[in-house]
Amino acid sequence: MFKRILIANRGEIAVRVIRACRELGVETVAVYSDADRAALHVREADYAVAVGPPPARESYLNIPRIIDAARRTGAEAIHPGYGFFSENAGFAQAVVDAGMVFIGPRPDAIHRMGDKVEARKLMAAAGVPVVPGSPGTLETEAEVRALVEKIGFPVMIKAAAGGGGKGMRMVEHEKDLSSAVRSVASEAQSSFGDGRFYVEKYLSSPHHIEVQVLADGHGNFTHLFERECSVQRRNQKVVEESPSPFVTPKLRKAMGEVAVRAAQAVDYLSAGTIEFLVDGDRNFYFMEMNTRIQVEHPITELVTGIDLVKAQIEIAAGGRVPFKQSELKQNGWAIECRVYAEDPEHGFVPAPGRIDTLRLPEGPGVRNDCGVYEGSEVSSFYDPMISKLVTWGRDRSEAIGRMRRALSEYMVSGTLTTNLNFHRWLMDNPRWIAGEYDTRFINQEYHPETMAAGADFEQLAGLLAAAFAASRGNHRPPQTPAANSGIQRQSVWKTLGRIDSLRR
Amino acid sequence: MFKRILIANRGEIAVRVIRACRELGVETVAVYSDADRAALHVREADYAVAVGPPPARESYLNIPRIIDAARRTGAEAIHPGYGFFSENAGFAQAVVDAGMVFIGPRPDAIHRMGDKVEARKLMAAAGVPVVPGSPGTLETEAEVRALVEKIGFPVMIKAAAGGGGKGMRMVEHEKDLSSAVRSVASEAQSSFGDGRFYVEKYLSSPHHIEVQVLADGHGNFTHLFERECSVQRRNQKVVEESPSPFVTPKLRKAMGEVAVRAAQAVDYLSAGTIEFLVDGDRNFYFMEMNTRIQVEHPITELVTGIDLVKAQIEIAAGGRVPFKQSELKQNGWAIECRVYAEDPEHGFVPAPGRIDTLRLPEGPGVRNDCGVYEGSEVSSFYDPMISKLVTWGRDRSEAIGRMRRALSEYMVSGTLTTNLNFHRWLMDNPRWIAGEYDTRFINQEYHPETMAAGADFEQLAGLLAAAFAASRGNHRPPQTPAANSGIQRQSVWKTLGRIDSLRR
Amino acid sequence: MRYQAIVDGAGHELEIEEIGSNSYRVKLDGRTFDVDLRPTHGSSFLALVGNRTFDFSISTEGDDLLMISRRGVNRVTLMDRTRRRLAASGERAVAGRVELKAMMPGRVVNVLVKAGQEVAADQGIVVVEAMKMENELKTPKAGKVVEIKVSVGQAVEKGEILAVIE
Amino acid sequence: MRYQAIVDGAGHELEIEEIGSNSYRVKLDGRTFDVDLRPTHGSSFLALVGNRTFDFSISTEGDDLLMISRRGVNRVTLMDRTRRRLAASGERAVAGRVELKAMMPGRVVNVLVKAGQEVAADQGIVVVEAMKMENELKTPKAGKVVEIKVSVGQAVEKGEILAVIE
Repeated sequence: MFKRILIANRGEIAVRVIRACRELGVETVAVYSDADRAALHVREADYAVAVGPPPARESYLNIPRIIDAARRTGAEAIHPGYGFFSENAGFAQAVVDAGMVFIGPRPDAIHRMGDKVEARKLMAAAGVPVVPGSPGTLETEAEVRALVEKIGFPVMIKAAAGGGGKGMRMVEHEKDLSSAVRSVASEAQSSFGDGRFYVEKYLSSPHHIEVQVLADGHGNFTHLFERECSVQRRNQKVVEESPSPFVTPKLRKAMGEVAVRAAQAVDYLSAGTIEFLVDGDRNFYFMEMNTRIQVEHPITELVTGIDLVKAQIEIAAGGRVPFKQSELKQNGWAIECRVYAEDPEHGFVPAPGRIDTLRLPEGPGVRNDCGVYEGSEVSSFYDPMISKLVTWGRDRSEAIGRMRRALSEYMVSGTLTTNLNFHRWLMDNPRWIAGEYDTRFINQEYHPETMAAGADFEQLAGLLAAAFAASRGNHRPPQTPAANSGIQRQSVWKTLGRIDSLRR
Repeated sequence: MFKRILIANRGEIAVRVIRACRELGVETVAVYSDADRAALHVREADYAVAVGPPPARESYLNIPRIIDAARRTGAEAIHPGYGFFSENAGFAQAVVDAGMVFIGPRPDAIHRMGDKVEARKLMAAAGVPVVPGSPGTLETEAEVRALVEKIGFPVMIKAAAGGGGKGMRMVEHEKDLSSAVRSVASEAQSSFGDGRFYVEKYLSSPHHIEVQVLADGHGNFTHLFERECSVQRRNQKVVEESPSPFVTPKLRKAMGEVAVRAAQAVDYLSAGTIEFLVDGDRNFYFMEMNTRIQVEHPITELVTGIDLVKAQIEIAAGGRVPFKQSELKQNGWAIECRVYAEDPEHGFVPAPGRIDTLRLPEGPGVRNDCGVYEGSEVSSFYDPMISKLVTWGRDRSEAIGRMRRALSEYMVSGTLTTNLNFHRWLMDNPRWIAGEYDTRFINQEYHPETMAAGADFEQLAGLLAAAFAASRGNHRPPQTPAANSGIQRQSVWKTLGRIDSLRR
Repeated sequence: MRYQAIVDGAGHELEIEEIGSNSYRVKLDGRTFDVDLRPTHGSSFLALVGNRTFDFSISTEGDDLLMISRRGVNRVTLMDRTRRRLAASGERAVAGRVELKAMMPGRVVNVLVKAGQEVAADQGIVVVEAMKMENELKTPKAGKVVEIKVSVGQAVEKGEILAVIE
Repeated sequence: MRYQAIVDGAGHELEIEEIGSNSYRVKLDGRTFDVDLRPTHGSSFLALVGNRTFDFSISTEGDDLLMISRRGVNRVTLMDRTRRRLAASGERAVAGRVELKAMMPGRVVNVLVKAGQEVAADQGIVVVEAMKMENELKTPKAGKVVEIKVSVGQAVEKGEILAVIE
């Protein structure tokens, strides 16, 4: 096993990897931009190295600085997390060239799966079904129009180098085509440094279902069943569950086998995910492979009992997949709600800011992977995730009940806006509760403008009294809540000041 | 199902029951003493009723006030938690007499198991093995001496009405007998209002192992396997695990069957626990039955997937045990560390106080059932528990690794002292790691006076700089940690004050 | 103290009297409630109204208070009489005028129109990048661009006015 | 600023200089370290010494600072020269004298000896009840009871002297 690992990431996934390392007795090195000097992942690590100014391209995406940080701290391996360098074959190669271990697939597999157009071709050749669309990349709006005339609206325009829901636009009407092509090409260039894009048929009522795979260097290729990721806004996942209520045992078996075949086709190593689109008739098509750990990996961990990040590290150190395919079962049900600093009432736009009060859910069946702490900032430089709230239950109904309960305990206040109310709405939505939804779900069902918060007279009286007291500054925290105990809270800082004055 | 339940308890168990209710869609009523007006269980409940001054006997143990609170708020059932009224047949009967449901066993079963001497007789008659000792209660030191001459030292002197590790003393040497008899008789009188006590042979190297049972009103009596509770200080449990590393499959089967037989002997209803002493040769003896939910129930929940508190509520509402015995398996391994405000370096004496900073562990495989929040007070009026930290792993080794990691994330500062360092020591102890321990473990292995914290030069430099800065009051919280982001943290209270001044 | 309270857009007549160190008498639209209020953690309050408990965290947005509870978020504006008059007379004068505001902090990466230009409903006006996503802000209604207040490369704050269309 | 620092009973020569708003130069027993220090949450600090991170929560006990970290608790006393001299001359004068202190807040339920009485090592002196547990406090060494400072029924604070034995 490694003695020390550098984590080339930030936020909750950096903390997640640090936790896995600590459980394995491995020391951790955090890297941080100037905006993250006191971020949670720095607090949790054993070592920390500054790698540059806040913009990611100058810090978290600066290859020489990251490699140098690993060298200076004696790290033997680098875990990329998700995002940033996680699917960058050049970085993976640079790590290997520096004599260190990249915790993830071999650079070649990243490269082949990273070009979405090449990946489509490769998968088709391996007998994996793919979505109808352009055989290769397109370059002009005219080419797109020509293809669309053949396959018809709706279509998805996707960056060839994209992934993770970024650099893509769905177009239903001719009038939106220009703006979508412009956006994707521009986003692809600025985000991935590669302006090429391609076009796929947008399936009528698709489910976004993915299969987790895990492979080692000893010829073991396994899958850990599916995740249902159809609850999406802005083409990005926001709630996931495992198992999928839409997947039948027969479909599960078929998708698992195809996923393993896809992983074998690129001689895959470590954890990865095959994303499929599944239509209303349960036909499934390869969409892309994510050659990294994914945001939503915890639901698979809760249902299978396997720690995927620890498995990644052990496999990178030469170990084996820690189970046989035949031993693995789906036990119970898990749901993940991604808690973001974003505003669901205004198109889910990011709404970062400072966190003044943070109250996190706990108790049975609740896992919360958090990347922030009270008093910290959700920075506009990075992904506005606050935490991933995951619940487990013996069945879907218990998992939903626990999520509803956990959401009721979760409170965030400050200059940011959160999507907690969206999740609360979802957990009470009849179609969600029935498990009858596809990727169109949020667009069809979520109408925040028609929803009133609603408060009865007693609640109103309580909140107006609190608002009144707060606006008069009557109660300045921190104060003792146990006012009746007769013990007055005294600031530790005041005490410390007094001690010091005695000393001088 | 009930519409509304009153929880006649406080602290983490009251919060635990509120969580179960909320997951079931049941409204909750908290009761609180004057010391608990802003306690966590009050914050989490839907309704709250004041029941008296801080001393428990005047509030949480005041039957008319509790019953009246339930009546006034329209509660249909009362959950007693553990401690307080949980094993008080008189209270259970008062609840029934008031036309409400007591969530627990029938008063008769509480009564028969509550008298430890009668319970011993009852179990012996049912063919359950019991520890050698006095056939009935004793009253004088002379009687004790006469019995000890027959069965020999060491002996346990126990309050007949005791339980939960309270009201008992182990005596190894003749010289300690007087003081022990005096303490037990006095404690029994003051804590349980019943000064009777009895004497049992203290087994040479006993394990304290208990079996969880669950029974409904439809004739289903089941068990949920064992918990190993041998890590004890002051005769009270502090760390538990399930499964027990000491229990063989054969012993597990035998103890499970005997536990079910014991529950059937008192026509048991709801969740309960049969506590056994197991000697080095794996002979097991009935010690007592706890006719309530226990502190350490979460480890059984994590290993079996069953929510015991929800099962209690469902059974009280007429439901059934939510599984068949044959369906139930032990899946993985769970460990619980009880985090107390106590001082392990000074005989584990309670060390309550105010919590200034509270940083709780999160992430994979971690469950923390907490009864306090930052800024709140661990009151000297009640049990000094802060939380129950529980980890799950695929095997014992993973569960220990996660506990070690979770403990490293857990920080509490303030005027209290915690036993977190004791738990950290335990998770690194070779005998614990090997699973080779019995109830003598802490006395034999834990020598805090010989343990130095140890700090290298860099750590010393860091902590002295922090101490220096703190003592000069250079950094007054709250401040923004993201000082480089250019955004100055401004107190919300200051802002609120300014808004108000504009208004007036 | 008498107030006009606006909660989630609905107006309420409010009278509040402090009757003890943690107690308030609240007269709300003619009904009276006694509220026991305790600060707990951070900017949070626990309110007891009769036997009901309400746990609020409070934050501010402009002159509004956001009351965050397990039941959701309520937006509260408290106004005394002077203030209420001001609000009543000052608003709605800008009907027919559209202020395009930044929904999030970010950077302007493109300005698609010029001042003086006629635009159609749904036409893209400004592109703002935040969190690596580019967001094309469109005008909800047709009209004439009165003013473009930002330029390419400029950082913008949440709520900042980017363009005005009439 | 020069200090004598006592960390967990061991003395260290300490010189600290503030070299920036979050930076300190620490000279510790002749070795020099640059420490970058940030307040985080509550009474916590994140310290970076070279590339190593240390996360401390701080509380006080009397004149001592308790530095709580993931590695455990360290007790720190900082003293300037005057104070050090005072401490050096004032202590150890009470050797041979035992002050029996309350380990926790509680209530005295029994006093087992009288002032003037000779007591054996390990003999019970006072019984204190806290959290429903009765704790018999014993004298670690034989001697004579000089003073009993409490009486039955009295509430005692943590650290309060209950009896003195010489």
